[in-house]
Amino acid sequence: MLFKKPQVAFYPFMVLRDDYKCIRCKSCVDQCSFDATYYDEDLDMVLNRHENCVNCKRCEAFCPTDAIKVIKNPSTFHPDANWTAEALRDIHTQMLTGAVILTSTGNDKPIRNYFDHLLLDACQVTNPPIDPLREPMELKTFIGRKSDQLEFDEDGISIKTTIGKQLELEIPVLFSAMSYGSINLNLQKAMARAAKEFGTYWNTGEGGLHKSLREFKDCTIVQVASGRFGVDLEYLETSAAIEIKIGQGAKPGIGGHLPGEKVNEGIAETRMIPVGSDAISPAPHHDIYSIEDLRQLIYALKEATNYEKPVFVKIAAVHNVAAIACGIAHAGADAVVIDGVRGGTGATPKSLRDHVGIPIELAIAAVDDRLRKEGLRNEVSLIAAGGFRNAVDVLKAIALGADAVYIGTVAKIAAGCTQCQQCHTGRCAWGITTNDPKLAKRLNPDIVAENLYNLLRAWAHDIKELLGAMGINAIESIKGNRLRLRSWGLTEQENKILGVLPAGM
Amino acid sequence: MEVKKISDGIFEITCGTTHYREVNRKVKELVAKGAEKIILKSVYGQRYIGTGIKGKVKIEVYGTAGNDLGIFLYGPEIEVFGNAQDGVGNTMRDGKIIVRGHAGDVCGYGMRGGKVYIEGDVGYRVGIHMKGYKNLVPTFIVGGKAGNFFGEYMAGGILILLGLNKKPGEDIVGDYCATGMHGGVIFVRGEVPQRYLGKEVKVFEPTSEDMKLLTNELKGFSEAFNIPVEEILSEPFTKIVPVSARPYGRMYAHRWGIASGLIK
Amino acid sequence: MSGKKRKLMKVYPIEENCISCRYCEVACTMVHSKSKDPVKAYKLENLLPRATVEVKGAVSLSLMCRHCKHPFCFDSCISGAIQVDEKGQVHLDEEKCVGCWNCVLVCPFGAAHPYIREEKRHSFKCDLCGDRGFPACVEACPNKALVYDYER
Amino acid sequence: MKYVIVGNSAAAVGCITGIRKVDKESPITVISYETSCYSKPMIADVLVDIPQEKLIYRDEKFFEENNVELILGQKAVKVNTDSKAVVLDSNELVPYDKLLISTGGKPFIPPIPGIEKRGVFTFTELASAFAFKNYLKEKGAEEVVVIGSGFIGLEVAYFLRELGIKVKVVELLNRVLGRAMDERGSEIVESLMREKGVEFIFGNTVEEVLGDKEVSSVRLKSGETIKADAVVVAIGVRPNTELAETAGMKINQGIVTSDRMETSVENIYAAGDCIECLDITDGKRKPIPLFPLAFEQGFVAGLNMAGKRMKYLGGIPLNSLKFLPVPVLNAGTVSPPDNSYEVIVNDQFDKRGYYRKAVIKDNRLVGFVAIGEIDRVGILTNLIRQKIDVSDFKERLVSLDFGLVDLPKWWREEKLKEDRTAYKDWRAV
Amino acid sequence: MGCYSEMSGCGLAGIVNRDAKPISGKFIYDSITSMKERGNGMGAGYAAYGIYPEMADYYAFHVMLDDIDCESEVNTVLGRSFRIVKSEIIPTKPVPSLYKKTKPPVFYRYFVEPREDARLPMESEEDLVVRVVMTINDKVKGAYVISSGKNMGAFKGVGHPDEIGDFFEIKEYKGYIWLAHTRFPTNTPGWWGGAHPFTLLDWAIVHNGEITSYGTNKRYVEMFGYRCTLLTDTEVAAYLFDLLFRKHRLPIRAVFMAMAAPFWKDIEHYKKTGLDKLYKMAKMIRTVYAPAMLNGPFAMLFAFKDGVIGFNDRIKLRPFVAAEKGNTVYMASEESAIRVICEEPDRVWMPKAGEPVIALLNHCKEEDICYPA
Repeated sequence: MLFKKPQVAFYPFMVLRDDYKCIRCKSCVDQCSFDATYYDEDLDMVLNRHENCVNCKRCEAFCPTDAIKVIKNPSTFHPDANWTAEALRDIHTQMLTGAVILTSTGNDKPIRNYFDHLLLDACQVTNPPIDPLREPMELKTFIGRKSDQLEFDEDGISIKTTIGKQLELEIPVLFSAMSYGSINLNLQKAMARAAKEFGTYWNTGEGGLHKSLREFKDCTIVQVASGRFGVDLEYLETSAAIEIKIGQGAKPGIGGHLPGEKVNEGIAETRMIPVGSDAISPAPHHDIYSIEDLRQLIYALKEATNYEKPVFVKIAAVHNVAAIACGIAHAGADAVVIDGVRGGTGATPKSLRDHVGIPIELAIAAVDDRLRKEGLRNEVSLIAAGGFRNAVDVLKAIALGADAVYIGTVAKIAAGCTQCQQCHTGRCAWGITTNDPKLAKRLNPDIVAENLYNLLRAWAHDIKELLGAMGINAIESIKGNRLRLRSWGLTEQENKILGVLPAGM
Repeated sequence: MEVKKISDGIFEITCGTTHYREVNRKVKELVAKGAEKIILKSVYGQRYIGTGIKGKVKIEVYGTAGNDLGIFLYGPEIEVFGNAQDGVGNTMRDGKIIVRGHAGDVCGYGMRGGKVYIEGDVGYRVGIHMKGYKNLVPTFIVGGKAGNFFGEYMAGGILILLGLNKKPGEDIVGDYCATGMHGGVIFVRGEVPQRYLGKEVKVFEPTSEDMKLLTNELKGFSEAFNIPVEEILSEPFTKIVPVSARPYGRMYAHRWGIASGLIK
Repeated sequence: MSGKKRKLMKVYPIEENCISCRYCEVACTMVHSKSKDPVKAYKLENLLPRATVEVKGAVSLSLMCRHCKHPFCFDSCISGAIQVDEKGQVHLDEEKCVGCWNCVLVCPFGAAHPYIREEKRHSFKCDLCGDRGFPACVEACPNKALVYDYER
Repeated sequence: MKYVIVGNSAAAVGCITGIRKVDKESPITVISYETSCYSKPMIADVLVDIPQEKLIYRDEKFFEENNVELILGQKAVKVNTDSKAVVLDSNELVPYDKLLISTGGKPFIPPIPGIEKRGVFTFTELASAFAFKNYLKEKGAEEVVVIGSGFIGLEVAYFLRELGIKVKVVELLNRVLGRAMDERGSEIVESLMREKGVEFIFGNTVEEVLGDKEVSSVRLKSGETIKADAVVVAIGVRPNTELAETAGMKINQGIVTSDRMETSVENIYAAGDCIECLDITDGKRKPIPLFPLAFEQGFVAGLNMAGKRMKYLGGIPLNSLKFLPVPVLNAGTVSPPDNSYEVIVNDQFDKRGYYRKAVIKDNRLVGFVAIGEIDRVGILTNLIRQKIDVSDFKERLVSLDFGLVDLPKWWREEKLKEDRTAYKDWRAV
Repeated sequence: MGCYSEMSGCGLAGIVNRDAKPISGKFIYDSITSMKERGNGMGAGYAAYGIYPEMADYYAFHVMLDDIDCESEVNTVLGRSFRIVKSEIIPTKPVPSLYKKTKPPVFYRYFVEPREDARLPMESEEDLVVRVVMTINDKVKGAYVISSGKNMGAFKGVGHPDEIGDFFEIKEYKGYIWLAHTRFPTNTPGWWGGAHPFTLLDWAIVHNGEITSYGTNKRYVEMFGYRCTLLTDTEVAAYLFDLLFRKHRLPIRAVFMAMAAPFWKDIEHYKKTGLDKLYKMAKMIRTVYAPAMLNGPFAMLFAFKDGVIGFNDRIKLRPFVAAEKGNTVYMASEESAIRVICEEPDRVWMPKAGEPVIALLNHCKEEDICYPA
């Protein structure tokens, strides 16, 4: 630890190496993007700088002889429930730099996960379960503004009512917004391909749409965020839907900075900024300081695209989310996207990630309730995002009242992510949240597209199995069907917010 | 709403208080039919004029143009005979907007191409987050004065403030000018009080190279409002450029950065 | 070398996908070992990989014998250890090789390697995994950076 | 069509291979005074009892498969261009439609008094190698003088040490491998040889071979006399153009050929050590008696003889010392003749046991030396051959991990993806 | 909800004739209706001054009744403190589109005179009125006081400004000050009382934006006995204004300096430039009235019998335009809303952040309309 700040010695992880099994292939040295592994020619040994290790597990995965294990540093600070290692290290970081601590991925604090406290129903005796393997099971979902009733012409068959453009989903799961820049083109490509193949949608995020992805027009949701990166008429037209991003679950209320060193030629071109320049997304849209301004932008987008694209508005689930969602519905959005406190990100101040926002389960329940109370539920689709881990979470979210679910972290994990929380460094060893050409190519879009497709397929089967057990053969019959949910271990107040009965009732 | 054909390719629409959606639909319809010039008369705040149209067409606006004039503009030329409200040239890509009057807040937000010339004053937050890539460079010229947050977050492009109507003792620009600026260039005719400038920028005297650029950019403005370039250039200019393309590089830190020695 | 039409399959590296993990190298060494164990192959049997992973910044690729249509190594082999079969596959008979290193000296891909350890001196190179039927490197590659395909 | 090849070494085999690429039917006749197709660069290995089969370059099966008639043990003495026939020493006539002369080289024997004495040997034929070995055995030789410290000289000296015989190498220059190797390379090789026990006498030469009928000692130019139970003359080979002369073709230092390996006489081609070959590193035509080049020339000649038009675009002088414990390779120009060359050196020999050096002229690699670590130096050879601009990665040329990744991407793509590995793709400059 | 303010975005308009000449409601109607786009049809309202010239001496109570049956209860409460001079149903015209959204309540107006004996010790007349207003709002179920000033009134409800204007027949009224509001509530219980303007005594206030400091401000005014029952930003702003202007008797410029306080940087600048008094005042105000500072985006119009004051938040996050022609001053969210009723104003300007536009009647002060910072 020579020439280093003493606090650096208290590193969180370390690399164990079975030197007998080490064949000096140096794969780990090459794979480590955090400069934690090196080969010493004189010693003919592979050595580690433990303080640099972030537990991304890349070396572990790529050691051909299984000689490496990354472990938590067994040396601890004095065990203290209050002054935890995290608290201490955060102080070290801030006292050494005078800066805000940056981190990434989703909230890692043990905020109650209500999905884990919800249980699904199944049919017994009084009505039959359905076998999804043989019998029809429909997951088709439409996202978009619908009308409350249909008006017929006198002929009794022609319908006079017109409804807004709808997105047709084969599974109520979409790929969440992750911008080109925060992730690389390869993952976007993979998501676009998987989405196209499966019949769902992916989202560009706020970094624009790279020209190579234009072919995926029909399964692309383009995002318009405060930085307006890559936004022009052509971009808006090359889409199935447009999403205005107001906020994000991992960092409600702040914008984003894509550091200049990450802005390479491809990103610069796509975002329409110079190479090497910071790509700063301001906290607000500077043309939206109030709800009527949002309406102004929604209609600007509709005007620009001749009312042909549904416009989504994405917000972070914050305290007053229900009211805001209603306002968004009033403002003319075709879908409201709410992103819960567990939503992921490529970079955010730690304090925001961990302490701002509310869990998505409560937000879904509150928003769905309020929209129904206001008679707006048909006017607007509700997409939930932030912290979905599996098909069961998806189904529970739909039962609580969501129409569909955005998955981002899941897609990343399917692409190899080990949640080491280093996205913001741009050094992602798995080639996901980096645009370093050496690292980015670790993510092969061919492979990942297939993985993502498999994942969607598995989830679809999973949802079908669960629906079948409940005797439901179409996803719409579980939408907002909170009667098929029961909770355990929740307070009365929580049950009330979620609108579910405790198990046994 | 009343539509009149003036001559081949030229139409006149009297808007009154007709909803913008109808006006804009009519405009698009006429453009699709090959209109080259559309004159909008009696405009009372109709929004989004000129959006959703690709290609060269001229739109003249008489009255008060509504919010988001020329949002996402992609080619057309808009000339306003009167004042414009907020959001002129919002997220504009290509084309030209001339306003013969003043304009409101948040004009030129996220603009990435084309030209905007405002004859009079502009409100707050003008030229926020303008950007530029290679030869896609937006130019926003204000003939009058500007409010606070002028050129905030600017990432590229050229923002020019002339203050031609400035009275002695008046400030040409408001506070927090160019805060967070990390690209592009701002030229101000006259001086900007140091206390109004963000700490992310530095002030320079324009070089001869700059003057060439300025003269070139001012040509269009000078033609539009019939003010000789020499007259505009008769006073010295201040050039405002960002200190770094990474204004917030030291705002954030992380453990790995310290451990790796990346953050000193 | 007869003139039958070549219907050769060989391993193509794809630079864009190569992540320099060296799985190809280790897999190669392993399948060419007696023990079929990577650690023993390296440590006890002293074997070396026939594929070479080259890395330079972001660019990396795995290189092995290209089984050229007209191989330099074949021209230069003084012992007749290098032969081309009717499919076009280039074989190096390690027993016959006398270790003159001419093939090492002329191979434009650097795919013929010298083996100089203890008493053994001979060249060696990719044999497309001979009897194994499918190249181990291709099978091991985790990122589809190696493709076993017909000659183009 | 009847093909006749005189000589039975690399060029001949190359020629057979070339012909058979195009013409699978027509008969081929090979005439050689030797009795087998062995590998010339390996004859010194005879001293250390290399197994007989390892010496064989192409066995009988090869000739059978390729439908080649072998006339062995008979020497072609004349070419009758009018009747298009080769005259053997048995006066037999071998008619040809296309003839390849690949008569190789003959050892250069300096005019030294006593050089004809028994016990003086050269090393270009298997027979003489065996004879030398037998002579050593017969005489129970203890000390041998080797004249010349070229590749053959050093190899013989090295193997003699293996046999426990004291060896003194007499060299006119002041270092070993004077013409082929740079100074540092020579130094390394010399130290390796000395480790083995070989003694060197530099700046000196043998003025007279002493002894009755058989060699007993030699007298050096310096006046010194050293004991020698046998003498090996290894100061190079010269093109063997005896047969060619009878055909009346143009000959300079060696047989003059066109790019297609045609001699000045119609239907007669020549290849191998007997010709003048284009050295692509300096653009000059000169005899380069090297095995790989002979094969290539033979191959091109074969193609052209069978009617496929193909150019030979020249060769690079390249050498490999195979007998030393550490491999020593070099190619092209290794000692820059003037200061228009740039030299990049990576000398880690003392520390890590390797030495690399690259010589660059006009941003093109023209030569290199690699000692110790030699893996993948073929890439460098190829840079010389293809004259690729190396200015962007000069410094990398001498590093051990230099590879294709250092080369321009388009080049890699062309060679790897598009599979441009045919003869013309590589040789075309 | 509970402790959160209800958020809304909006459009606003105001007209003052500084000569106190009556202006037809048609103008304000046209002006606010041209900004329909800024609202979502879930709330609109008007406030007018000088509409009851004959009853100018009496407090005019506009009371919204969910049910006509509540009237007697209101009558009783009012009667306890006032002498009711006149009471009538406010005339309305049926507007079919309104009924699609909600069932309009009944509006009553009472012209009343305070009973001397009803006043509590130390209670001013105004305090009495405020107390009664609070009582009705709080205690009488289904009844809400919409306005309670003299010679003024508020008209508001759930609908677009044209619908509400038509409903109350706004065009038929004549006043020298007009305020109008079109509302974009993010969620609305469909309650007519939630619409703006908000009034108290003869204050009327319309507001566009959201006050992010609502919680702080609310708890602050509650310390002084106000009860925030409507949970709107506008309400708290009105109470603040009442507190600072009426109760604490701060000069107008001080009131606005408290509510849209200058930045410390600017305060330091006053000192540097020798404006010592201003420096001290600004510093003291920020120190003492810190909880009165309104944060977040807003534009507001305050009206009272003597004029209208418009102002903006500290960094001008909401649009606000002013114009004058002759002795008439116009203020609105969009310039077009002014142009619709005044084609060629003498002057149109965009006020600076936090800088109030004070348009007082000519007889009030010999001060310029626009207050220079």
